[in-house]
Amino acid sequence: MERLHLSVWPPALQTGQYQPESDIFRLSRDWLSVQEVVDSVSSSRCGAVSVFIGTTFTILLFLRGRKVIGLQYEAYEAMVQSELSRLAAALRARWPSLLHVCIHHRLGWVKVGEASVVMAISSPHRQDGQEAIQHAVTLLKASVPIWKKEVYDTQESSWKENSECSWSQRGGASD
Amino acid sequence: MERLHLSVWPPALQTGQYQPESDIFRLSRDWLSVQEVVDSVSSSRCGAVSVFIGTTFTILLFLRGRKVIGLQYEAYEAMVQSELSRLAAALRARWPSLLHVCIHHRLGWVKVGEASVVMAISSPHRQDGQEAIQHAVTLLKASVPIWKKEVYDTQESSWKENSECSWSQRGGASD
Amino acid sequence: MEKLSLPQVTVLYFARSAELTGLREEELVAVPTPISSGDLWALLLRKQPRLEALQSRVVLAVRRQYVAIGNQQLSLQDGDEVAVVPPLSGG
Amino acid sequence: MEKLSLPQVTVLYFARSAELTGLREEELVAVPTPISSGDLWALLLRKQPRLEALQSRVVLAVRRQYVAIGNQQLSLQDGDEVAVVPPLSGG
Repeated sequence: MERLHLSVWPPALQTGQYQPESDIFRLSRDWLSVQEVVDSVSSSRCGAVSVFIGTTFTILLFLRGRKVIGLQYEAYEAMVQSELSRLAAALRARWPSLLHVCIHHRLGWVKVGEASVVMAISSPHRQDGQEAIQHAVTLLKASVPIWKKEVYDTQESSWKENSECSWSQRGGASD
Repeated sequence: MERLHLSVWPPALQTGQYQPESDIFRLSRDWLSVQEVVDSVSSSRCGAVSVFIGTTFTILLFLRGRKVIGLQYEAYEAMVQSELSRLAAALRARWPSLLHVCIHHRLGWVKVGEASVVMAISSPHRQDGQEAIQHAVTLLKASVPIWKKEVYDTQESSWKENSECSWSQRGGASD
Repeated sequence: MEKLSLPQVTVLYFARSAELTGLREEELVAVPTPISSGDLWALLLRKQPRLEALQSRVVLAVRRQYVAIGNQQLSLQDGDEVAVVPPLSGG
Repeated sequence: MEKLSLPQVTVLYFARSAELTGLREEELVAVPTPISSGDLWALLLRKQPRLEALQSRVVLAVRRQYVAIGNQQLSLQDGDEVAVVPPLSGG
Protein backbone atom coordinates (compact mmCIF):
# COMPACT_ATOMS: atom_id res chain seq x y z
CA MET A 1 0.00 0.00 0.00
CA GLU A 2 1.31 3.41 -0.93
CA ARG A 3 0.69 6.15 1.55
CA LEU A 4 1.08 8.74 -1.09
CA HIS A 5 -0.71 11.76 0.10
CA LEU A 6 -1.03 13.16 3.52
CA SER A 7 -1.73 16.81 3.86
CA VAL A 8 -3.04 18.92 6.67
CA TRP A 9 -5.72 21.52 6.16
CA PRO A 10 -5.66 24.36 6.93
CA PRO A 11 -1.90 24.56 6.55
CA ALA A 12 -1.39 26.60 9.70
CA LEU A 13 -1.96 24.50 12.81
CA GLN A 14 -4.50 25.84 15.24
CA THR A 15 -3.71 25.83 18.90
CA GLY A 16 -6.18 24.59 21.47
CA GLN A 17 -7.61 21.35 22.67
CA TYR A 18 -8.82 20.06 19.32
CA GLN A 19 -6.87 18.70 16.41
CA PRO A 20 -6.87 20.74 13.23
CA GLU A 21 -9.08 19.56 10.45
CA SER A 22 -7.14 17.23 8.24
CA ASP A 23 -7.62 15.73 4.83
CA ILE A 24 -6.20 12.32 4.20
CA PHE A 25 -5.84 11.02 0.67
CA ARG A 26 -4.53 7.65 -0.25
CA LEU A 27 -4.04 5.73 -3.47
CA SER A 28 -3.97 2.05 -2.66
CA ARG A 29 -3.30 -1.17 -4.54
CA ASP A 30 -5.04 -3.15 -1.79
CA TRP A 31 -8.62 -3.71 -0.69
CA LEU A 32 -10.08 -0.55 0.85
CA SER A 33 -11.23 -0.66 4.46
CA VAL A 34 -14.40 1.31 5.03
CA GLN A 35 -13.77 1.15 8.77
CA GLU A 36 -10.32 2.67 8.36
CA VAL A 37 -11.67 5.56 6.30
CA VAL A 38 -14.45 6.16 8.82
CA ASP A 39 -11.99 6.04 11.71
CA SER A 40 -9.78 8.60 9.93
CA VAL A 41 -12.51 11.21 10.06
CA SER A 42 -13.97 10.45 13.48
CA SER A 43 -13.39 12.81 16.37
CA SER A 44 -15.15 13.81 19.54
CA ARG A 45 -16.37 16.91 17.73
CA CYS A 46 -18.22 15.09 15.05
CA GLY A 47 -21.90 14.32 15.15
CA ALA A 48 -22.17 12.83 11.69
CA VAL A 49 -20.01 10.88 9.31
CA SER A 50 -21.18 10.68 5.72
CA VAL A 51 -19.63 8.02 3.56
CA PHE A 52 -19.67 7.16 -0.10
CA ILE A 53 -18.46 3.87 -1.51
CA GLY A 54 -18.14 3.34 -5.24
CA THR A 55 -18.11 -0.25 -6.50
CA THR A 56 -18.11 -2.00 -9.83
CA PHE A 57 -21.46 -1.81 -11.53
CA THR A 58 -21.83 -4.80 -13.78
CA ILE A 59 -25.43 -5.49 -14.70
CA LEU A 60 -25.55 -3.32 -17.82
CA LEU A 61 -22.40 -4.95 -19.09
CA PHE A 62 -23.84 -8.41 -18.67
CA LEU A 63 -26.65 -7.25 -20.89
CA ARG A 64 -24.21 -6.34 -23.65
CA GLY A 65 -23.31 -10.02 -23.80
CA ARG A 66 -19.89 -9.93 -22.23
CA LYS A 67 -18.91 -10.11 -18.62
CA VAL A 68 -16.70 -7.67 -16.76
CA ILE A 69 -14.04 -9.58 -14.87
CA GLY A 70 -12.42 -6.55 -13.31
CA LEU A 71 -11.19 -3.02 -13.62
CA GLN A 72 -7.71 -1.69 -14.18
CA TYR A 73 -7.07 1.74 -12.62
CA GLU A 74 -4.23 4.13 -13.23
CA ALA A 75 -3.53 7.67 -12.05
CA TYR A 76 -1.37 10.71 -12.61
CA GLU A 77 -0.34 10.32 -9.01
CA ALA A 78 1.40 13.63 -8.37
CA MET A 79 -1.52 15.53 -9.85
CA VAL A 80 -4.06 13.45 -7.91
CA GLN A 81 -2.55 14.97 -4.80
CA SER A 82 -2.90 18.56 -5.98
CA GLU A 83 -6.41 18.02 -7.37
CA LEU A 84 -7.61 16.38 -4.17
CA SER A 85 -6.23 19.27 -2.13
CA ARG A 86 -8.08 21.63 -4.44
CA LEU A 87 -11.22 19.49 -4.04
CA ALA A 88 -11.01 19.62 -0.25
CA ALA A 89 -10.47 23.38 -0.35
CA ALA A 90 -13.57 23.77 -2.53
CA LEU A 91 -15.62 21.72 -0.08
CA ARG A 92 -14.40 23.75 2.90
CA ALA A 93 -15.11 27.01 1.12
CA ARG A 94 -18.72 25.95 0.59
CA TRP A 95 -19.27 24.08 3.90
CA PRO A 96 -16.94 25.73 6.45
CA SER A 97 -18.14 23.45 9.25
CA LEU A 98 -16.60 20.30 7.78
CA LEU A 99 -14.17 18.61 10.13
CA HIS A 100 -12.30 15.84 8.35
CA VAL A 101 -12.22 14.59 4.79
CA CYS A 102 -10.73 11.22 3.89
CA ILE A 103 -10.57 9.68 0.41
CA HIS A 104 -9.02 6.31 -0.40
CA HIS A 105 -8.96 5.30 -4.07
CA ARG A 106 -7.84 2.04 -5.62
CA LEU A 107 -5.12 1.74 -8.27
CA GLY A 108 -4.22 -1.28 -10.36
CA TRP A 109 -6.43 -4.34 -10.66
CA VAL A 110 -9.81 -4.24 -8.91
CA LYS A 111 -12.04 -7.29 -8.92
CA VAL A 112 -15.75 -7.00 -9.59
CA GLY A 113 -17.61 -6.22 -6.39
CA GLU A 114 -14.69 -4.55 -4.63
CA ALA A 115 -14.86 -0.87 -3.74
CA SER A 116 -12.82 1.40 -5.99
CA VAL A 117 -13.30 4.49 -3.85
CA VAL A 118 -14.28 5.12 -0.26
CA MET A 119 -14.70 8.63 1.03
CA ALA A 120 -15.87 9.96 4.36
CA ILE A 121 -16.58 13.42 5.68
CA SER A 122 -17.26 14.28 9.30
CA SER A 123 -19.21 17.31 10.38
CA PRO A 124 -20.96 18.52 13.53
CA HIS A 125 -24.30 18.46 11.73
CA ARG A 126 -25.32 15.91 9.18
CA GLN A 127 -26.78 18.21 6.55
CA ASP A 128 -23.42 19.80 5.73
CA GLY A 129 -21.62 16.49 5.54
CA GLN A 130 -24.25 14.84 3.39
CA GLU A 131 -24.37 17.70 0.91
CA ALA A 132 -20.58 17.91 0.87
CA ILE A 133 -20.08 14.24 0.12
CA GLN A 134 -22.40 14.38 -2.87
CA HIS A 135 -20.44 17.31 -4.20
CA ALA A 136 -17.14 15.59 -3.40
CA VAL A 137 -18.03 12.58 -5.56
CA THR A 138 -19.00 14.85 -8.44
CA LEU A 139 -15.76 16.83 -8.14
CA LEU A 140 -13.66 13.68 -7.91
CA LYS A 141 -15.20 12.26 -11.06
CA ALA A 142 -14.91 15.59 -12.85
CA SER A 143 -11.37 16.60 -11.98
CA VAL A 144 -9.10 14.01 -10.34
CA PRO A 145 -6.75 12.43 -12.91
CA ILE A 146 -7.61 8.76 -12.49
CA TRP A 147 -8.67 6.39 -15.28
CA LYS A 148 -10.28 2.99 -15.35
CA LYS A 149 -10.48 0.35 -17.99
CA GLU A 150 -13.09 -2.38 -17.86
CA VAL A 151 -11.67 -5.79 -18.67
CA TYR A 152 -14.04 -8.43 -20.08
CA ASP A 153 -14.07 -12.21 -20.20
CA THR A 154 -13.68 -11.89 -23.98
CA GLN A 155 -10.18 -10.41 -23.36
CA GLU A 156 -11.47 -7.09 -24.69
CA SER A 157 -11.23 -3.96 -22.58
CA SER A 158 -12.64 -0.48 -22.68
CA TRP A 159 -11.59 2.83 -21.15
CA LYS A 160 -14.48 4.40 -19.30
CA GLU A 161 -15.39 8.10 -19.31
CA ASN A 162 -17.13 9.90 -16.47
CA SER A 163 -20.08 11.96 -17.60
CA GLU A 164 -18.97 14.51 -14.97
CA CYS A 165 -15.71 15.11 -16.88
CA SER A 166 -16.16 18.15 -19.09
CA TRP A 167 -14.05 16.78 -21.95
CA SER A 168 -15.67 13.34 -22.14
CA GLN A 169 -18.37 12.35 -24.57
CA ARG A 170 -21.15 12.23 -22.01
CA GLY A 171 -21.38 8.69 -20.75
CA GLY A 172 -19.71 7.16 -23.81
CA ALA A 173 -17.04 4.49 -23.51
CA SER A 174 -14.16 4.37 -25.97
CA ASP A 175 -13.44 0.87 -27.21
CA MET B 1 -26.72 -8.83 19.98
CA GLU B 2 -30.39 -9.05 19.15
CA ARG B 3 -31.23 -9.75 15.55
CA LEU B 4 -34.64 -8.30 15.98
CA HIS B 5 -35.79 -7.32 12.61
CA LEU B 6 -35.24 -8.98 9.31
CA SER B 7 -37.72 -8.30 6.60
CA VAL B 8 -37.60 -8.78 2.89
CA TRP B 9 -38.76 -6.13 0.46
CA PRO B 10 -40.71 -6.48 -1.74
CA PRO B 11 -42.56 -9.27 0.07
CA ALA B 12 -42.93 -11.43 -3.03
CA LEU B 13 -39.62 -12.97 -4.07
CA GLN B 14 -38.56 -12.30 -7.62
CA THR B 15 -37.23 -15.11 -9.71
CA GLY B 16 -34.10 -14.78 -11.76
CA GLN B 17 -30.41 -14.43 -11.25
CA TYR B 18 -30.51 -11.53 -8.81
CA GLN B 19 -31.54 -11.47 -5.20
CA PRO B 20 -34.60 -9.45 -4.31
CA GLU B 21 -34.04 -6.13 -2.68
CA SER B 22 -33.97 -6.55 1.06
CA ASP B 23 -34.10 -4.27 4.04
CA ILE B 24 -32.24 -5.31 7.12
CA PHE B 25 -32.90 -3.62 10.44
CA ARG B 26 -31.14 -4.42 13.63
CA LEU B 27 -31.22 -3.05 17.17
CA SER B 28 -27.96 -3.91 18.83
CA ARG B 29 -26.49 -3.60 22.32
CA ASP B 30 -22.99 -4.00 20.88
CA TRP B 31 -20.59 -1.84 18.90
CA LEU B 32 -21.83 -1.32 15.33
CA SER B 33 -19.69 -2.55 12.47
CA VAL B 34 -19.71 -0.17 9.52
CA GLN B 35 -18.21 -2.90 7.37
CA GLU B 36 -21.01 -5.30 8.24
CA VAL B 37 -23.68 -2.74 7.34
CA VAL B 38 -21.92 -1.96 4.06
CA ASP B 39 -21.56 -5.66 3.25
CA SER B 40 -25.29 -6.15 3.90
CA VAL B 41 -26.21 -3.81 1.07
CA SER B 42 -23.52 -4.75 -1.43
CA SER B 43 -24.36 -6.74 -4.53
CA SER B 44 -23.07 -7.13 -8.03
CA ARG B 45 -25.85 -4.83 -9.19
CA CYS B 46 -24.81 -1.89 -7.11
CA GLY B 47 -22.64 0.94 -8.33
CA ALA B 48 -22.85 3.07 -5.23
CA VAL B 49 -23.21 2.60 -1.51
CA SER B 50 -24.14 5.64 0.53
CA VAL B 51 -23.58 5.46 4.25
CA PHE B 52 -24.48 7.59 7.22
CA ILE B 53 -22.97 7.17 10.65
CA GLY B 54 -24.31 9.08 13.64
CA THR B 55 -22.01 9.49 16.63
CA THR B 56 -22.07 11.29 19.92
CA PHE B 57 -21.61 15.00 19.50
CA THR B 58 -20.06 16.38 22.65
CA ILE B 59 -18.42 19.71 22.12
CA LEU B 60 -21.44 21.90 22.88
CA LEU B 61 -22.04 20.00 26.08
CA PHE B 62 -18.50 20.58 27.24
CA LEU B 63 -19.22 24.24 26.80
CA ARG B 64 -22.18 24.03 29.18
CA GLY B 65 -19.70 23.09 31.86
CA ARG B 66 -20.47 19.43 32.21
CA LYS B 67 -19.14 16.49 30.34
CA VAL B 68 -21.18 13.82 28.61
CA ILE B 69 -19.91 10.40 29.63
CA GLY B 70 -22.31 8.45 27.47
CA LEU B 71 -25.78 7.94 26.11
CA GLN B 72 -28.52 5.60 27.21
CA TYR B 73 -30.82 4.46 24.41
CA GLU B 74 -34.18 2.75 24.63
CA ALA B 75 -36.77 1.80 22.03
CA TYR B 76 -40.32 0.66 21.55
CA GLU B 77 -38.87 -2.33 19.79
CA ALA B 78 -41.94 -3.83 18.16
CA MET B 79 -42.91 -0.45 16.76
CA VAL B 80 -39.36 0.26 15.57
CA GLN B 81 -39.83 -2.67 13.24
CA SER B 82 -43.06 -1.38 11.74
CA GLU B 83 -41.81 2.20 11.46
CA LEU B 84 -38.57 1.12 9.75
CA SER B 85 -40.56 -0.95 7.26
CA ARG B 86 -42.70 2.10 6.61
CA LEU B 87 -39.54 4.21 6.25
CA ALA B 88 -38.07 1.79 3.70
CA ALA B 89 -41.34 1.74 1.77
CA ALA B 90 -41.34 5.54 1.66
CA LEU B 91 -37.78 5.56 0.31
CA ARG B 92 -38.60 2.99 -2.36
CA ALA B 93 -41.70 4.89 -3.42
CA ARG B 94 -39.59 8.00 -4.00
CA TRP B 95 -36.44 6.31 -5.36
CA PRO B 96 -37.59 3.09 -7.05
CA SER B 97 -34.05 2.19 -8.12
CA LEU B 98 -32.79 1.57 -4.57
CA LEU B 99 -31.41 -1.91 -4.10
CA HIS B 100 -30.74 -2.59 -0.43
CA VAL B 101 -31.33 -0.65 2.75
CA CYS B 102 -29.65 -1.59 6.02
CA ILE B 103 -30.01 0.21 9.34
CA HIS B 104 -28.30 -0.83 12.57
CA HIS B 105 -29.13 1.21 15.69
CA ARG B 106 -27.68 0.95 19.16
CA LEU B 107 -29.71 0.32 22.31
CA GLY B 108 -28.60 0.58 25.92
CA TRP B 109 -25.37 2.26 26.99
CA VAL B 110 -23.29 3.93 24.26
CA LYS B 111 -19.95 5.47 25.12
CA VAL B 112 -18.95 8.86 23.78
CA GLY B 113 -17.41 8.52 20.34
CA GLU B 114 -19.17 5.28 19.43
CA ALA B 115 -21.64 5.22 16.56
CA SER B 116 -25.28 5.10 17.61
CA VAL B 117 -26.62 4.49 14.13
CA VAL B 118 -25.13 3.20 10.88
CA MET B 119 -27.20 3.06 7.75
CA ALA B 120 -26.32 2.15 4.20
CA ILE B 121 -28.23 2.22 0.94
CA SER B 122 -27.05 0.68 -2.31
CA SER B 123 -28.21 1.86 -5.70
CA PRO B 124 -27.09 1.49 -9.32
CA HIS B 125 -26.47 5.23 -9.53
CA ARG B 126 -25.13 7.35 -6.75
CA GLN B 127 -27.53 10.27 -6.98
CA ASP B 128 -30.53 8.20 -5.88
CA GLY B 129 -28.70 6.60 -3.00
CA GLN B 130 -27.24 9.85 -1.74
CA GLU B 131 -30.56 11.64 -1.80
CA ALA B 132 -32.30 8.65 -0.24
CA ILE B 133 -29.89 8.40 2.66
CA GLN B 134 -30.38 12.04 3.59
CA HIS B 135 -34.11 11.49 3.62
CA ALA B 136 -33.71 8.23 5.54
CA VAL B 137 -31.89 9.97 8.39
CA THR B 138 -34.58 12.64 8.56
CA LEU B 139 -37.35 10.04 8.61
CA LEU B 140 -35.59 7.97 11.24
CA LYS B 141 -35.20 10.95 13.55
CA ALA B 142 -38.78 12.05 12.89
CA SER B 143 -40.64 8.80 13.25
CA VAL B 144 -38.80 5.80 14.67
CA PRO B 145 -39.63 5.31 18.38
CA ILE B 146 -36.15 5.41 19.90
CA TRP B 147 -35.05 7.70 22.73
CA LYS B 148 -31.70 8.75 24.10
CA LYS B 149 -30.67 10.25 27.38
CA GLU B 150 -27.36 12.04 27.78
CA VAL B 151 -25.58 11.08 30.98
CA TYR B 152 -23.11 13.60 32.47
CA ASP B 153 -20.13 13.37 34.78
CA THR B 154 -22.21 15.33 37.31
CA GLN B 155 -24.57 12.29 37.54
CA GLU B 156 -27.26 14.37 35.89
CA SER B 157 -28.93 13.20 32.72
CA SER B 158 -31.18 14.69 30.10
CA TRP B 159 -33.58 13.22 27.54
CA LYS B 160 -32.85 14.57 24.09
CA GLU B 161 -35.42 15.63 21.51
CA ASN B 162 -34.90 15.51 17.75
CA SER B 163 -35.83 18.71 15.99
CA GLU B 164 -37.16 16.46 13.18
CA CYS B 165 -39.82 15.04 15.55
CA SER B 166 -43.04 17.00 15.04
CA TRP B 167 -44.08 16.88 18.70
CA SER B 168 -40.73 17.98 20.16
CA GLN B 169 -39.90 21.50 21.22
CA ARG B 170 -37.56 22.19 18.33
CA GLY B 171 -34.07 21.30 19.46
CA GLY B 172 -34.86 21.65 23.18
CA ALA B 173 -33.66 19.12 25.71
CA SER B 174 -35.83 18.22 28.69
CA ASP B 175 -33.88 18.06 31.93
CA MET C 1 -73.90 -0.49 19.27
CA GLU C 2 -72.39 -0.38 22.76
CA LYS C 3 -70.36 -3.25 24.05
CA LEU C 4 -71.41 -4.67 27.37
CA SER C 5 -67.88 -4.92 28.80
CA LEU C 6 -65.38 -2.08 28.44
CA PRO C 7 -61.93 -3.10 27.17
CA GLN C 8 -58.77 -3.44 29.19
CA VAL C 9 -55.67 -2.05 27.44
CA THR C 10 -51.94 -2.27 28.17
CA VAL C 11 -50.26 1.11 28.56
CA LEU C 12 -46.53 1.25 27.74
CA TYR C 13 -44.27 4.00 29.05
CA PHE C 14 -40.98 4.97 27.44
CA ALA C 15 -38.11 7.33 28.16
CA ARG C 16 -39.24 10.29 30.27
CA SER C 17 -42.75 8.94 30.69
CA ALA C 18 -41.29 5.77 32.24
CA GLU C 19 -39.24 7.92 34.61
CA LEU C 20 -42.24 10.06 35.57
CA THR C 21 -44.51 7.10 36.29
CA GLY C 22 -41.84 4.76 37.59
CA LEU C 23 -43.40 2.11 35.37
CA ARG C 24 -42.63 0.39 32.06
CA GLU C 25 -46.23 -0.72 31.62
CA GLU C 26 -49.55 -1.06 33.39
CA GLU C 27 -53.07 -2.25 32.66
CA LEU C 28 -55.87 0.25 32.21
CA VAL C 29 -59.27 -1.36 32.85
CA ALA C 30 -62.73 -0.43 31.70
CA VAL C 31 -61.70 2.16 29.14
CA PRO C 32 -64.75 3.74 27.45
CA THR C 33 -64.77 3.15 23.68
CA PRO C 34 -64.93 4.79 21.25
CA ILE C 35 -62.91 7.49 22.95
CA SER C 36 -61.09 10.52 21.57
CA SER C 37 -57.30 10.50 21.91
CA GLY C 38 -57.64 13.65 24.03
CA ASP C 39 -60.00 11.90 26.45
CA LEU C 40 -57.70 8.87 26.58
CA TRP C 41 -54.80 11.14 27.51
CA ALA C 42 -56.96 12.78 30.20
CA LEU C 43 -57.68 9.29 31.57
CA LEU C 44 -53.96 8.53 31.67
CA LEU C 45 -53.25 11.85 33.41
CA ARG C 46 -55.83 11.04 36.07
CA LYS C 47 -54.03 7.75 36.72
CA GLN C 48 -50.51 9.21 36.43
CA PRO C 49 -50.65 12.93 37.25
CA ARG C 50 -46.88 13.36 36.82
CA LEU C 51 -47.31 12.79 33.07
CA GLU C 52 -48.57 16.39 33.08
CA ALA C 53 -44.89 17.37 32.67
CA LEU C 54 -45.06 16.03 29.09
CA GLN C 55 -48.19 18.01 28.22
CA SER C 56 -48.23 19.38 24.66
CA ARG C 57 -45.14 17.48 23.59
CA VAL C 58 -46.27 13.93 23.65
CA VAL C 59 -48.28 11.67 21.35
CA LEU C 60 -49.81 8.25 21.84
CA ALA C 61 -49.27 5.13 19.81
CA VAL C 62 -52.33 2.91 19.59
CA ARG C 63 -51.74 -0.55 18.20
CA ARG C 64 -48.28 0.77 17.10
CA GLN C 65 -49.67 3.69 15.12
CA TYR C 66 -49.01 7.27 16.19
CA VAL C 67 -52.07 9.24 17.28
CA ALA C 68 -51.88 12.94 18.12
CA ILE C 69 -53.71 13.96 21.28
CA GLY C 70 -56.90 15.61 20.07
CA ASN C 71 -60.28 14.78 18.62
CA GLN C 72 -59.42 11.58 16.75
CA GLN C 73 -61.86 8.83 17.77
CA LEU C 74 -60.29 5.53 18.78
CA SER C 75 -62.06 2.18 18.90
CA LEU C 76 -60.24 0.19 21.56
CA GLN C 77 -60.36 -3.55 21.95
CA ASP C 78 -59.40 -5.81 24.80
CA GLY C 79 -55.63 -6.31 24.88
CA ASP C 80 -54.78 -3.27 22.76
CA GLU C 81 -51.37 -1.69 23.26
CA VAL C 82 -51.34 2.04 23.98
CA ALA C 83 -47.95 3.72 24.30
CA VAL C 84 -47.05 7.11 25.71
CA VAL C 85 -44.50 8.54 23.27
CA PRO C 86 -42.33 11.47 24.40
CA PRO C 87 -40.41 13.38 21.71
CA LEU C 88 -38.19 11.00 19.76
CA SER C 89 -34.42 11.18 19.93
CA GLY C 90 -33.16 8.24 17.91
CA GLY C 91 -30.27 8.51 15.48
CA MET D 1 12.56 38.73 -24.99
CA GLU D 2 13.34 35.48 -26.73
CA LYS D 3 15.34 32.79 -25.05
CA LEU D 4 18.35 31.49 -26.86
CA SER D 5 17.64 27.83 -26.17
CA LEU D 6 14.19 26.34 -26.56
CA PRO D 7 13.02 24.25 -23.61
CA GLN D 8 12.84 20.49 -23.36
CA VAL D 9 9.70 19.18 -21.67
CA THR D 10 8.66 15.75 -20.41
CA VAL D 11 5.42 14.49 -21.94
CA LEU D 12 3.43 12.00 -19.85
CA TYR D 13 0.86 9.66 -21.37
CA PHE D 14 -1.97 8.07 -19.42
CA ALA D 15 -4.73 5.55 -20.08
CA ARG D 16 -5.72 5.47 -23.73
CA SER D 17 -3.00 7.91 -24.75
CA ALA D 18 -0.40 5.55 -23.28
CA GLU D 19 -1.92 2.67 -25.24
CA LEU D 20 -1.98 4.68 -28.47
CA THR D 21 1.63 5.81 -28.20
CA GLY D 22 2.97 2.69 -26.51
CA LEU D 23 4.76 5.04 -24.13
CA ARG D 24 4.39 6.24 -20.56
CA GLU D 25 6.56 9.27 -21.16
CA GLU D 26 8.97 10.83 -23.60
CA GLU D 27 11.06 13.97 -23.94
CA LEU D 28 10.03 16.70 -26.34
CA VAL D 29 13.00 18.90 -27.29
CA ALA D 30 13.20 22.44 -28.59
CA VAL D 31 9.59 23.37 -27.94
CA PRO D 32 8.86 26.93 -29.08
CA THR D 33 7.70 29.13 -26.21
CA PRO D 34 5.38 30.86 -25.63
CA ILE D 35 3.12 28.47 -27.48
CA SER D 36 -0.65 28.10 -27.58
CA SER D 37 -2.05 24.88 -26.13
CA GLY D 38 -3.51 24.15 -29.58
CA ASP D 39 -0.08 24.44 -31.21
CA LEU D 40 1.45 22.27 -28.48
CA TRP D 41 -1.17 19.59 -29.18
CA ALA D 42 -0.39 19.86 -32.93
CA LEU D 43 3.27 19.31 -32.10
CA LEU D 44 2.40 16.21 -30.08
CA LEU D 45 0.21 14.91 -32.90
CA ARG D 46 3.06 15.31 -35.36
CA LYS D 47 5.21 13.20 -33.06
CA GLN D 48 2.49 10.67 -32.18
CA PRO D 49 -0.08 10.63 -34.99
CA ARG D 50 -2.17 7.93 -33.32
CA LEU D 51 -3.18 10.47 -30.64
CA GLU D 52 -5.54 11.77 -33.32
CA ALA D 53 -8.01 9.17 -32.02
CA LEU D 54 -8.43 11.32 -28.89
CA GLN D 55 -9.09 14.52 -30.85
CA SER D 56 -11.73 16.80 -29.30
CA ARG D 57 -11.95 14.80 -26.09
CA VAL D 58 -8.61 15.36 -24.51
CA VAL D 59 -6.98 18.11 -22.50
CA LEU D 60 -3.40 18.75 -21.47
CA ALA D 61 -2.01 19.27 -18.01
CA VAL D 62 0.93 21.65 -17.89
CA ARG D 63 2.82 21.71 -14.63
CA ARG D 64 -0.12 19.71 -13.16
CA GLN D 65 -2.75 22.25 -14.16
CA TYR D 66 -5.40 21.40 -16.72
CA VAL D 67 -5.24 23.35 -19.97
CA ALA D 68 -7.90 23.02 -22.65
CA ILE D 69 -6.59 22.69 -26.19
CA GLY D 70 -7.11 26.11 -27.77
CA ASN D 71 -5.68 29.59 -27.76
CA GLN D 72 -4.30 29.73 -24.24
CA GLN D 73 -0.66 30.83 -24.33
CA LEU D 74 1.79 28.69 -22.37
CA SER D 75 5.25 29.71 -21.24
CA LEU D 76 7.23 26.53 -21.04
CA GLN D 77 10.44 26.06 -19.14
CA ASP D 78 13.09 23.42 -19.28
CA GLY D 79 11.97 20.32 -17.39
CA ASP D 80 8.27 21.17 -17.41
CA GLU D 81 5.82 18.29 -17.19
CA VAL D 82 3.14 18.17 -19.89
CA ALA D 83 0.53 15.40 -19.62
CA VAL D 84 -1.93 14.15 -22.20
CA VAL D 85 -5.19 13.71 -20.28
CA PRO D 86 -7.93 11.55 -21.81
CA PRO D 87 -11.43 11.77 -20.30
CA LEU D 88 -11.30 10.95 -16.60
CA SER D 89 -12.93 7.86 -15.16
CA GLY D 90 -11.96 7.79 -11.50
CA GLY D 91 -14.44 6.96 -8.77
